[in-house]
Amino acid sequence: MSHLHIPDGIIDPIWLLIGFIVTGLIIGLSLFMLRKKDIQKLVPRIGIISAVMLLGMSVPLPIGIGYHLNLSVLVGIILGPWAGFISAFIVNLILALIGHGGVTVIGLNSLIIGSETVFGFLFFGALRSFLRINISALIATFFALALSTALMMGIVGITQVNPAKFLHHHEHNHQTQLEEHNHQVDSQEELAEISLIKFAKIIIPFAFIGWVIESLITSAIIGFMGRVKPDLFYERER
Amino acid sequence: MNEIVKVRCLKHVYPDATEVSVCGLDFVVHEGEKVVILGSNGSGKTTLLAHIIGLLKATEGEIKVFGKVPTKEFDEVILNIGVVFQNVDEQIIGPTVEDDIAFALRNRGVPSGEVDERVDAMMETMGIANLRRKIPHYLSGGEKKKVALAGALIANPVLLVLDEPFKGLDPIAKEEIIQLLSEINAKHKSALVITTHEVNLVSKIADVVYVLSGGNIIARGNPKEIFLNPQVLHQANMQPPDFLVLFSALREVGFDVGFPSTMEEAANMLAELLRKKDN
Amino acid sequence: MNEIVKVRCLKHVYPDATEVSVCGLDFVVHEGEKVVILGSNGSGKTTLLAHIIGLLKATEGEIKVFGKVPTKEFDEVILNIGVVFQNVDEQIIGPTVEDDIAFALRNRGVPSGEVDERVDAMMETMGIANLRRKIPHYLSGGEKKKVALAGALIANPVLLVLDEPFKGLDPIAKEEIIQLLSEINAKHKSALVITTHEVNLVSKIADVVYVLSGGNIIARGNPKEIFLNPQVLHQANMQPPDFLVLFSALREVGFDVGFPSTMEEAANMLAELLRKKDN
Amino acid sequence: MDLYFIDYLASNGHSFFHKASAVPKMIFSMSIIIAIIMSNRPSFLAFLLLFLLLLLKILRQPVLKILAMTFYVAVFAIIFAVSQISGSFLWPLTIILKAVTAALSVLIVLTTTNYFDIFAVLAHFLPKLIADSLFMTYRSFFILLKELKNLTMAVKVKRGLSPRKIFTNLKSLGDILGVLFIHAVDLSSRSSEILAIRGYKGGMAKYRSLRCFSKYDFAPLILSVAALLGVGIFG
Ligand SMILES: Nc1ncnc2c1ncn2[C@@H]1O[C@H](COP(=O)(O)OP(=O)(O)OP(=O)(O)O)[C@@H](O)[C@H]1O
Ligand SMILES: Nc1ncnc2c1ncn2[C@@H]1O[C@H](COP(=O)(O)OP(=O)(O)OP(=O)(O)O)[C@@H](O)[C@H]1O
Ligand SMILES: [Mg+2]
Ligand SMILES: [Mg+2]
Repeated sequence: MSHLHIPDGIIDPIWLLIGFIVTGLIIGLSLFMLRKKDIQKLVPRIGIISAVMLLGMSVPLPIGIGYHLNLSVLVGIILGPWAGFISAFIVNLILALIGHGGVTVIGLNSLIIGSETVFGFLFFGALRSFLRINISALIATFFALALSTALMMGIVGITQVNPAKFLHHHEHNHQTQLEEHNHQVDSQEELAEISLIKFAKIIIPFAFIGWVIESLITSAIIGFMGRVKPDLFYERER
Repeated sequence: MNEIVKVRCLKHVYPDATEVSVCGLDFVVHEGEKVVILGSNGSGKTTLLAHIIGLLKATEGEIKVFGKVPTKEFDEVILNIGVVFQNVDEQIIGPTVEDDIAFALRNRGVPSGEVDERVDAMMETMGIANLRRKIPHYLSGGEKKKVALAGALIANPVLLVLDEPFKGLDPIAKEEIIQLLSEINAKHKSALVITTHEVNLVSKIADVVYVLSGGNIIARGNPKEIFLNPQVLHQANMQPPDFLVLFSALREVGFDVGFPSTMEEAANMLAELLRKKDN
Repeated sequence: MNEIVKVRCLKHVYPDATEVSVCGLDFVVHEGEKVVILGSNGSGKTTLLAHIIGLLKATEGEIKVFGKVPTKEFDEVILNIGVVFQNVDEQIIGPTVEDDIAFALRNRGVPSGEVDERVDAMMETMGIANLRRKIPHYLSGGEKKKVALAGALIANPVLLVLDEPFKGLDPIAKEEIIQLLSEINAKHKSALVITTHEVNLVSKIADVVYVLSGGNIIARGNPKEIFLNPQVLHQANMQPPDFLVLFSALREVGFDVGFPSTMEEAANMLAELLRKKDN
Repeated sequence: MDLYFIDYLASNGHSFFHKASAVPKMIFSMSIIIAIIMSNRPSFLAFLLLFLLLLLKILRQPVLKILAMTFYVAVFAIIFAVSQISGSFLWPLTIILKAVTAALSVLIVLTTTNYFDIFAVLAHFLPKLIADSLFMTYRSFFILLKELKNLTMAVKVKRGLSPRKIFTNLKSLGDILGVLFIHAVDLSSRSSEILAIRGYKGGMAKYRSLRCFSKYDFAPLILSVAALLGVGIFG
């Protein structure tokens, strides 16, 4: 549980929409960047690496607690940022379909996991030039995950504060049961900022263990691949 | 001889509700015995093996290995079993050949000096000392088989379980594997349990043959007994080795010359027969 | 008959610098011919096939398929080739059996009414009509083979290339595949190029056999010519089918009774011989 | 593994939902989710949840096993809920009910519809590259799952995975996944060869035709309307 999939029904529709739009834009950019690549090569590469990511997420870690792997950084390192983001979207889509995250938050969740693939790729690329690959992978994974958790909390924070007002007005006009809603929405509004801290207090200790495990395993895998098949890592074309 | 494996009417239901049963006769392996399991695709050979090594839990039936229930006392039971799965690619995980062979020993906390010694000796025995530092990913199919075999043998198992060890190998490689297995069996008294579709190889390696068909073990016997039992052959949709087909054909046209157990014996018997007729 | 494939002294260097060569005799396939390639593990069979279907570019040598260079005119050449790889699981792309069989036709923009008709007919021929809506990962090994074969045959290829189609199948399934291939060859005049390690099956399916060894094609001939050539056998480290081993053994001890081409012929010849001696 | 079990339920059931085509069922699920987003009333959400569970029972699906698949979502929701406690327990309860009910509505569709039929619908809204990759993900998932199982068994047999040894386990897991990744990359290059040989030029996601309208499609559509009306009146 190095990161959190946001479930349905927590975030206001307008933010869901914004999530889809931003994800759509990034996917559009990715498709544009990949436009010259051979679709015969790209489809199996994205499809199969996404399948591995799904597998990683669906296998509980053999350490006794309900953790599972994520492999997003590894996917970024192998696929590169563009195909990596598409892969993150595909994985989120399928996860949502098996009740592992919300359908309405596919956009936002893709941004979170996509950020792991993209930043993981960037960090690894930067570190790799002066550190050993397994060390680079370790550091890159740790910080990419920390960043994505921050991003997630940012998303939760933003979406809890402003939209509440929106929700308020919106419902004011259309709903009949004003009393109940007003009460709930108001209390939510008051507590939004505080709840983020509470939220962080709950999340961070769990997430931290997750980052450490994920970093260690990613580093082990990268080390292994580096010995067996160093040509696997994505290289930017010059 | 002691019974080291005993399976009685095993039933297994896979998560997708596929039901596999291995009933009928008991499946028994004695110490040091060489056992071959025959049966068509999907007859349950691999399923049976998975139960013996404790990887699957039977829905029904009784399984005892070294007198213990393998799923319950997995750690103790597996300590004395070596396993080579069908697809070697899916079991060699060490980044180099020597790492892979040493894997089981290291997991048991054997001191590294001893590990090295035993790995060396094993690679010598298997004739793969030259592969020591190679990356398994790039080895040929036959070489990979030998590495997997070495990795399974390194802990001196009392029981060696091999799922289709000859698949995809050329005839010479097959002979080599048979040779190696016979030596191991002779030297360490490891019992062998082997599944295969290659009837022509059975008489070279098997003391005992079991035949699986229609959810049952329908026969147990030495290779000759099995291959000369028309009922068993018919029921299991099986073909006997070519030389026996030949002798059966001869018998049908009126030349009952007995039956050989191996190719060499077959050739000798025929030569004898012809010589006799000449005089 | 027209030559549809011609390979002359192929050399290929893999990215990791492994060098594979298939020199010596030319490798030629004529229209409608059934060709089997024999050779030990790593002798270059799969590499040769990959060049014929245009997946690998030769470092040296001349490769012509339908008079064209397959890597250069890949799209045109591949249009008339059906391929079944060693691992059929990976080859089945469609989410259901019917989708997979239709895949090549749909890629070519064949109208959907015609696709359905041809898929129906093909499933009928292969005896897999009952699998129509099944999901590939629930099929057995033999069923998967047939689906892959159907998918390769759907576009009526002039040339059908099969890498170890018998691997891992039980004897009955092997016979079925041989039967199917013979029918297809007879009906559509598709030429077959098959690699295998199963010498006992060769005489049932091959018009012509090529033997690869030590980087060369060292022999070409019909199965009997090949299996009776001790020099070739020795050089390629190969064993002839069992019934020929038997007849060779007889010859060595002084009974030169000629050589059969198939098992049945062998039985008949022996019976004849014995009968003659009786009189 | 959930995905495997879901796939099994979808391809082996015979209920009237199984027989309905993908589009009306997807509309059904979307309607439920819209109702969930619109309603903030725990009693209505609880009613929806019970209704979905009852529907599963009527469809002869394993209700508890499918409910268990919403475990992760429930845990996530609880984390969100707990961090927002406002004195009243109603809001956290609402959050959990929303998350679980939404996940369940999707699972009802997924356990009665083959993945690829849903992908085929999505293919009409997604770019070609993504839609085709979805199909590829689905097929390769099962091929790789088998390999992962085999690798795990092989390691287990050599005592590389055992309940108490966390560090050995992590190292072994790294090895297993390393092998899996390398094989996956190999598989992807072999798969591109196969696609080339079979003449693929893009667009396979649209090969599956969407089924025609049938009488079975009424059920999910009627339920959709009911859900939307329900939230309008009671939600
Ligand atoms: N993981 C699984 N899930 C569902 N069904 C399975 C699984 N593994 C095997 N089966 C089914 O169980 C039956 C027996 O399979 P098993 O692999 O034991 O046969 P086998 O004798 O080893 O065949 P082969 O000669 O092809 O290796 C088959 O019908 C097979 O489809
Ligand atoms: N992708 C590859 N990279 C490097 N070397 C390779 C590759 N594929 C094959 N080789 C090597 O090329 C040689 C010929 O391999 P090839 O697969 O053609 O043999 P084969 O006759 O098909 O063997 P088998 O009977 O085991 O299938 C072998 O030494 C093999 O290790
Ligand atoms: Mg098996
Ligand atoms: Mg080959």
